[in-house]
Amino acid sequence: MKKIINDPDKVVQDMIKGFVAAYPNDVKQLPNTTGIVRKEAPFSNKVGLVSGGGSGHEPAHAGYVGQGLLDAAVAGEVFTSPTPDQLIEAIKAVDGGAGVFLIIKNYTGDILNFEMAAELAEAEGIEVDKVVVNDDVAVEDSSFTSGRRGIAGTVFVHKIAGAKAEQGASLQDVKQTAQKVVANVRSMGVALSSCTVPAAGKPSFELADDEMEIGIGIHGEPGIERKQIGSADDIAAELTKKILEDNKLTKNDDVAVMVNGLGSTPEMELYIVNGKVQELLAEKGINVYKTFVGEYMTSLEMAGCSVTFLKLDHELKELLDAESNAPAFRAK
Amino acid sequence: MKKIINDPDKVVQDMIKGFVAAYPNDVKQLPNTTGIVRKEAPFSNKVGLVSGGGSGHEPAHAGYVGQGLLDAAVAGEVFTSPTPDQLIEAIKAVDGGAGVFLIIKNYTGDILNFEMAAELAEAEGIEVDKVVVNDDVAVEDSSFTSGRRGIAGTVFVHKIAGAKAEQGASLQDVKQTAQKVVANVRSMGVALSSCTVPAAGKPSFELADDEMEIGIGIHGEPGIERKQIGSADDIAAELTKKILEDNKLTKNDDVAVMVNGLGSTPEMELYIVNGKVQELLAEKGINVYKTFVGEYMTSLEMAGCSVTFLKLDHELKELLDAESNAPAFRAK
Amino acid sequence: QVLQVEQTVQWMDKTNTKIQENKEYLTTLDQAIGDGDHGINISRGFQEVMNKVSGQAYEHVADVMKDVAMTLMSKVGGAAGPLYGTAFLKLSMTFKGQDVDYALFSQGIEDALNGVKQRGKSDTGEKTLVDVWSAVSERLKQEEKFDGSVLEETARTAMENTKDTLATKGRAAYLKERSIGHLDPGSVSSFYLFEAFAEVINEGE
Amino acid sequence: QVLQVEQTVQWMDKTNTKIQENKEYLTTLDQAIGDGDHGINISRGFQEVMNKVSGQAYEHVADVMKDVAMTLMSKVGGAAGPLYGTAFLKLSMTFKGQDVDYALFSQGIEDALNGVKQRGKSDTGEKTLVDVWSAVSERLKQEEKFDGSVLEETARTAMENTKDTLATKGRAAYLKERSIGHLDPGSVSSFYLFEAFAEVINEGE
Ligand SMILES: Nc1ncnc2c1ncn2[C@@H]1O[C@H](COP(=O)(O)OP(=O)(O)O)[C@@H](O)[C@H]1O
Ligand SMILES: Nc1ncnc2c1ncn2[C@@H]1O[C@H](COP(=O)(O)OP(=O)(O)O)[C@@H](O)[C@H]1O
Ligand SMILES: [Mg+2]
Ligand SMILES: [Mg+2]
Ligand SMILES: [Mg+2]
Ligand SMILES: [Mg+2]
Repeated sequence: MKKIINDPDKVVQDMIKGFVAAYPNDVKQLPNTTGIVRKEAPFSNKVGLVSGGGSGHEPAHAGYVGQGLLDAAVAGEVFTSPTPDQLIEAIKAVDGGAGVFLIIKNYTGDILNFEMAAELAEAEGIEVDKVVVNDDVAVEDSSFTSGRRGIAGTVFVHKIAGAKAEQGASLQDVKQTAQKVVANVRSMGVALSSCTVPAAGKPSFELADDEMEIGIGIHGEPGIERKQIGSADDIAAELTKKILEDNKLTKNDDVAVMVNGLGSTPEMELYIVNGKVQELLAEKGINVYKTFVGEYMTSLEMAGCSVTFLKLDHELKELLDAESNAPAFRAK
Repeated sequence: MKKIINDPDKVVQDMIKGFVAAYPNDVKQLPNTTGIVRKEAPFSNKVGLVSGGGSGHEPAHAGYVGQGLLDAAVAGEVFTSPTPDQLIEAIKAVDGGAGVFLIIKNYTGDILNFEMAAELAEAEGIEVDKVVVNDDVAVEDSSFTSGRRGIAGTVFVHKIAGAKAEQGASLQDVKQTAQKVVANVRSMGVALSSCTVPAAGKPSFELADDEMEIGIGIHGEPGIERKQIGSADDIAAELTKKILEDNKLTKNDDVAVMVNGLGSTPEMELYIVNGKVQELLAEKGINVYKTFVGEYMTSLEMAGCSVTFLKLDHELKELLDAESNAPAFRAK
Repeated sequence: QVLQVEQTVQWMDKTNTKIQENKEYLTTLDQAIGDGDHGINISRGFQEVMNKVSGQAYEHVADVMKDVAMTLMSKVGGAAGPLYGTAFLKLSMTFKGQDVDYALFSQGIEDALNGVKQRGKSDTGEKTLVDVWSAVSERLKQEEKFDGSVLEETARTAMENTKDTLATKGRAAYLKERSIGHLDPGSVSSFYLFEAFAEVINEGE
Repeated sequence: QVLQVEQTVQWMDKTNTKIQENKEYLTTLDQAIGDGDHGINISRGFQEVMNKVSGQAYEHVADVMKDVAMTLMSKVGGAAGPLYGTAFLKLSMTFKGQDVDYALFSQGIEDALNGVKQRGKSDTGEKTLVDVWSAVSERLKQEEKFDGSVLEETARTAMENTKDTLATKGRAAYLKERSIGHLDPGSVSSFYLFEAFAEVINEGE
């Protein structure tokens, strides 16, 4: 394991310290937690937005704390949901009287911990509501299982729910908009190499020199299929096809596209993938309203990428374009 | 070699295609070149800014094309300076009558190709001036050799010269400001693993499992010393010390800090390094005005990071803060 | 036969030892069909449990269980944190203020099982730690007094059976058919818990 | 003894063949003390040179040289592109409109050498391709007629000598003492150029 760290058991703590040190005028650390909160929070009569999850997905989640985005992000240990006692502190810290909205990725751990925190919050008289993001089409959507995973599409939920809340919308309206994003966002990823959880000290899985894992999860959970690594065009085509099949996008639909790097894949390769994705969408007559290429939801040093399409209506476009100012997402 | 590409000999072409496809409203590709230019360029009576260099440093350089930053960036083959015929096209495309300013990193190849392009431009009656960035303190500054390499500090030159030009400053004034940045910016990096040039197909160098290379170049050029990998704190301390020795920063100086990922190092680790860097600066009474943590000047999939300090005066602060809108650098 | 406070602390201590010893093994199991953090999380949690409960003076078994619950809840995270937290919270609630004889222990495990099922929206046979807890609970109801060997045996068999089970809950469910052939990490950590309990009981005889 | 257009094209063709064959070797040399692209760059350049000049009807040697220069300048990039481009541009300028006999060839190489030195702000002994060009130029001035073996020998020795030279220009200069013990990649590609020239001359005899 080659990492620039001090102690595998302290990576989250050290990261949070370095994060706050980078943006001391914009954010603060919640005492005794690994929660990051906007410096001026809570904002009275604004719905407070809280997201979070395991660490190792940077810039998610703290990188999305800022004006027009999240009010707080709570970091768990690497790939491990944060705990209810941490989450409740964040909820309290961003409660400005209009309620608090939780953005949760669909993993058992995240749901359980956020739910328990929500129960604690309600016991303290804070109104709380939530959305569960499940954009990964690699996993079948079934009511008999835990359902689909939440991956890079979560970033669009942050942005759009964040913009809605910033406009002063009610908790109910923020929820409705967030649900609309969830209903319209689909993603899928591919890995070329594994990540290594610092405290585990060894790669989460092994891929042969010519292999890739299609449908990889952002915690290194296995995907749909392991097969010989294809060209960028083939990979782009496979991910695009799978997503379109599921999302049922048709001619003249407007979409936002995200080509997200999982960690060690150079931006050069993300743009190569984007080239093909855009070509395929153009062939289908789907209009790309806006494109995001970069590292938005990573998996430590995993090599690979994910592709996300979000179908947009007028409201979502406006909110996607709205001004925001967080380290990992500045729009104007 | 595991990469998401189509053809090792076409990575730059494919990347440029994907880049333009991502931002079709903001940039255009110069016909038959790998140059990226602001959509509305040239801007009359604004100094045109051109940067560029080998590919493989993404988001540099095309990611810095935008309002308040570069007017054009020309991409060479991987780690290979672009050629004069490409550069001259970019120069012509951004010449709005106030002259064109070139930002060059101090490598023989870059200097020769840019110089030849400048000669061609002057032959066509376009006023051209330039700055050469040489921020890497790993390399001794000697007039008998080619001198110091230009690395991540170049991003600050882009931003600040870009802001100056956007304000309508003259070519002479843009140059003066750019030179001030160059005189005050110092960087140094460390690698934990090599990168692989796509067309070479094998890693540029080998590091043992417990080794790091201090003072690495962004093209994988060897550094000062190869030694056992240290803790994040040790690495941060070593880089900080080397830079401070050279930059002669003292108590109450104001600086901008950049902790730059070289490719595959997770952002988590960059923040861990930043934590220690900030602590060390605080101990010395040096004021950190603004911090940038992320991937700004990479070296394909190299693992490692660099640290940059830029000493700021009033003018540089203002220009660093000025509004900008490029994919890899949005400020407001 | 009444479970003593001292025995309860011993139980946690033995559980912790087993988990620390098998931290890497648990992580390897979770790498195969999950995200590779179970060993790390659960070992961090039980280490904190021991930091909390060892050397403290408790009046009732329920008080130990409560501290265990709160510690796991706030130190483990992921799926295992709330689930183990809930289990111990239920034990503490059922045991509250009382001596823990066989019947009450059996009741406590049943309540814990139900709590976990409810939290996790899961049932027996989904390749989760519920499989081990429900096997143990069933068995406790069939017997009339503590028998370490029987308990250990029951937990072990249930744990081993998760290998051939298709996962429908937890991260392993994403793997569908490919989840077959791998042990469920949470079931293995739960096995250690009951194995430790069996050892405490055997020693007490 | 006058260099023919056909020979000149052959010269480029043979150079290209050698460079294509040794593309990986050149890249490996550049990986050791540079950035690992010399083989890639120079092979791309000479491939384009052949695409350009082969099958074309040229009147003068100088016209071939001009096309070679422009192609290398616009297809190679890096340090080698402008340097080789300059060298061939100088050759073309010196040869312009004339028959290239021994004296003119020798003059052309000297002019090319000076052009490269000026472009690269470099001199003999700095572990760059200047070392090979200057050795060849010196030798040409000493002799009076083309001798393939002598030229090949001269270029080879100069190329091999770069191994023990300390680099003070180009990327290898960053390595300081550590640059010693490695051949300079640009000198090796220049050696192929003169080796190819020597072969053309030998065949012509
Ligand atoms: N819905 C559920 N109900 C009961 N147990 C579950 C459920 N989901 C997961 N588990 C248990 O949790 C274990 C995984 O724990 P852990 O690795 O700590 O959490 P995470 O999956 O969040 O990384 C699984 O092996 C399984 O036994
Ligand atoms: N200043 C210089 N003068 C003459 N030759 C040089 C100079 N700098 C570099 N070279 C030559 O260029 C070669 C490197 O070429 P190449 O790898 O294509 O360029 P780059 O260093 O830009 O990657 C070196 O081996 C050396 O022979
Ligand atoms: Mg986990
Ligand atoms: Mg190069
Ligand atoms: Mg897990
Ligand atoms: Mg080179």
